[in-house]
Amino acid sequence: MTDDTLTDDAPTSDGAPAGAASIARRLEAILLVVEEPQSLVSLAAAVGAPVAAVRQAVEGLVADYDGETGGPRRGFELREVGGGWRLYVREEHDDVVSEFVNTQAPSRLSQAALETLAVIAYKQPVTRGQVASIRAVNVDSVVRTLLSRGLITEVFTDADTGAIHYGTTDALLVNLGINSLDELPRISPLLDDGADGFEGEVVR
Amino acid sequence: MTDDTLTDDAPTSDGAPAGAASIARRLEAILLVVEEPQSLVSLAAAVGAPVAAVRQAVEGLVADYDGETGGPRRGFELREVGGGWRLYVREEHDDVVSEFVNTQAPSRLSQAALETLAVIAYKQPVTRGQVASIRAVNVDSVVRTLLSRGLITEVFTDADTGAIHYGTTDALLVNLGINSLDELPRISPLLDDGADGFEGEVVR
Amino acid sequence: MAPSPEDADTITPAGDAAPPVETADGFRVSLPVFDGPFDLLLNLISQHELDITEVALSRVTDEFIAYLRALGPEGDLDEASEFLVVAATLLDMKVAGLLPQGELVDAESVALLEARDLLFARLLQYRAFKEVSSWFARCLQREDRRHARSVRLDEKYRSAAPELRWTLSADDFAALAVVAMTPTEPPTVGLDHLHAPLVSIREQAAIVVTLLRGAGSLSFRELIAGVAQPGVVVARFLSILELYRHAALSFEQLEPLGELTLRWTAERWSEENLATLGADYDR
Repeated sequence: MTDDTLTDDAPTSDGAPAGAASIARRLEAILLVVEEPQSLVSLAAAVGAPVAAVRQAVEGLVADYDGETGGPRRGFELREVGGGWRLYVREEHDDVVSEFVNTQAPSRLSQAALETLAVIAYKQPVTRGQVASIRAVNVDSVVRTLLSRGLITEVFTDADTGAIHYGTTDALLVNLGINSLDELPRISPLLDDGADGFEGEVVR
Repeated sequence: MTDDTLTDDAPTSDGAPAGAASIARRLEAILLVVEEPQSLVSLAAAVGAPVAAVRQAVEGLVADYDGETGGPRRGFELREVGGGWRLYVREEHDDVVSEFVNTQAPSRLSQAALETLAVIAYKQPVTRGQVASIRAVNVDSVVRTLLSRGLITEVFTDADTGAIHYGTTDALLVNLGINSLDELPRISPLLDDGADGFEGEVVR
Repeated sequence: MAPSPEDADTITPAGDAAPPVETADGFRVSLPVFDGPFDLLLNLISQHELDITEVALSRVTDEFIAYLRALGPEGDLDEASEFLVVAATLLDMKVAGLLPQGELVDAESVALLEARDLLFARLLQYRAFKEVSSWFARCLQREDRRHARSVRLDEKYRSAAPELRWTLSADDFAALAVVAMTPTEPPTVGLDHLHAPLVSIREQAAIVVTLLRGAGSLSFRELIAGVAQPGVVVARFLSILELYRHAALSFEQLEPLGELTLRWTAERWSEENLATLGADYDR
């Protein structure tokens, strides 16, 4: 692997340490086989390099694939979603790829499912009863759908009441194309007022 | 896609026709998602370009990934295997990838994986969606694990819905110490009642 | 950080998004004080621009039912369930709105106003989630079209995985299948943490009747003198309410939270009345 450093430091030659290029090459190998977004920590363990160096190499690859380091803008890109990094087809080629693989898109979520998902995302961990009291309808079957889609999961069960508390999954973040819950649109001004009152009501 | 030709003709600039670079980019997109090696004809159909141009673009990409066009020698390579082209991890990184796979795959199946396997064994042929609905959790990653462990296999794909139906393999029988699926202990009452109920839910 | 800059455009704060105008095919309300789509009605009410007491809920309901009929059996279930949410909230608000609200003289009216605010808050909260759900729909739809690399592992790497250690017998496996396929019980509120012994309202009523007929008039404090268990106090109070329903007693309270005085007023009372008393509390 030592010969790597001789030939492939072109894209990261600007001030990167000697091993950076070869970290990037090993990252490329790992990224080719992973099926889920990989955190920097996991990538660092895989390529046997410090997290800081891996972070730098990842950033270098993103720029590299984006065509910002002298090479072409690749047909794929390196994206950070759901708390990790993963290779994606670049958006402008999605149509070409869709036509080729001809995969059926998963069926759309109903409006009720979307609203329930939103409530769970913002109020997690939250019980079905609490969600139902906000939406004022029974949400059991919708919660089941969201569970089987892997968008939400059971976080814990209250020892006293037996009530299951639900939260969202990393798969939801991936499905939304965001990296963390912090990227959800802010609706807190409204919630801060309303929510407090409701907690009391839920108990009733 | 037109702006591609301005920036990314570096690797194929030597006499290639104007659209070659953008063919290469679309090829990269297709190659990122394919499971099986693709013939030039199939690739040409996918990117909507003449076979000759695709052949040239593929050769350009091979050289590009091999670091012969000014860029780095990538951690992956484009190789022709069995009459088709596919991305592979470059051989010198095999150790890193093997080690990564090794640490990712524990020697025992998780409880979730075992339960999913049991559902598939008794309900086969069965789709992921049906299993997910029975188990009330997303089973995508578990199904991948079971597939990679060779315990289940794709039996057929529904022509209408495109849904893949899974069944168990002989490897499972060997592990269980039985000769055929008929020797699985009977648990029919549950199957008749409970399962049907869920089927209904899946449809809804 | 979202990797693509386009994301910035699509993340609009829910507050000012509010594009709920589906006037073309959505449900419209026609009232003397208002004519327009249902969502707008909600909007106005939540902004206090329309007094909820001016809205005849029964008329809105009638029109909505007519609207649903017109839609036919394959009508939009989402819209119907949404209407139920909204109608329930409107009803709550209307109850609060119709109650007299003079000046803030006593704790009771403050509480009423708070309840009213709470209902507004509730409506706003529901709207917030409803609006933000469109952001979820947009993102999910956009990502549905994206393709991540997800390719089966090469055989040579697959064999690098450690050999599977299998410990289950066929019977274990069958047992596991039963567990996995048993539908999970709908969650129920556990009562195991409640240990209070059951107290009979009928028995407590018998005690109250005996005490009250003897004394003619007693304060509630006197009625529960010497009772240590909260459950018995509650049951005795409930029995008083039941006896009041039977016109067996009257009560008097001069000021809020003041002394509660009970007076035996039954002209005809037989022990048979006791037998059916508190039947509502039986299961």
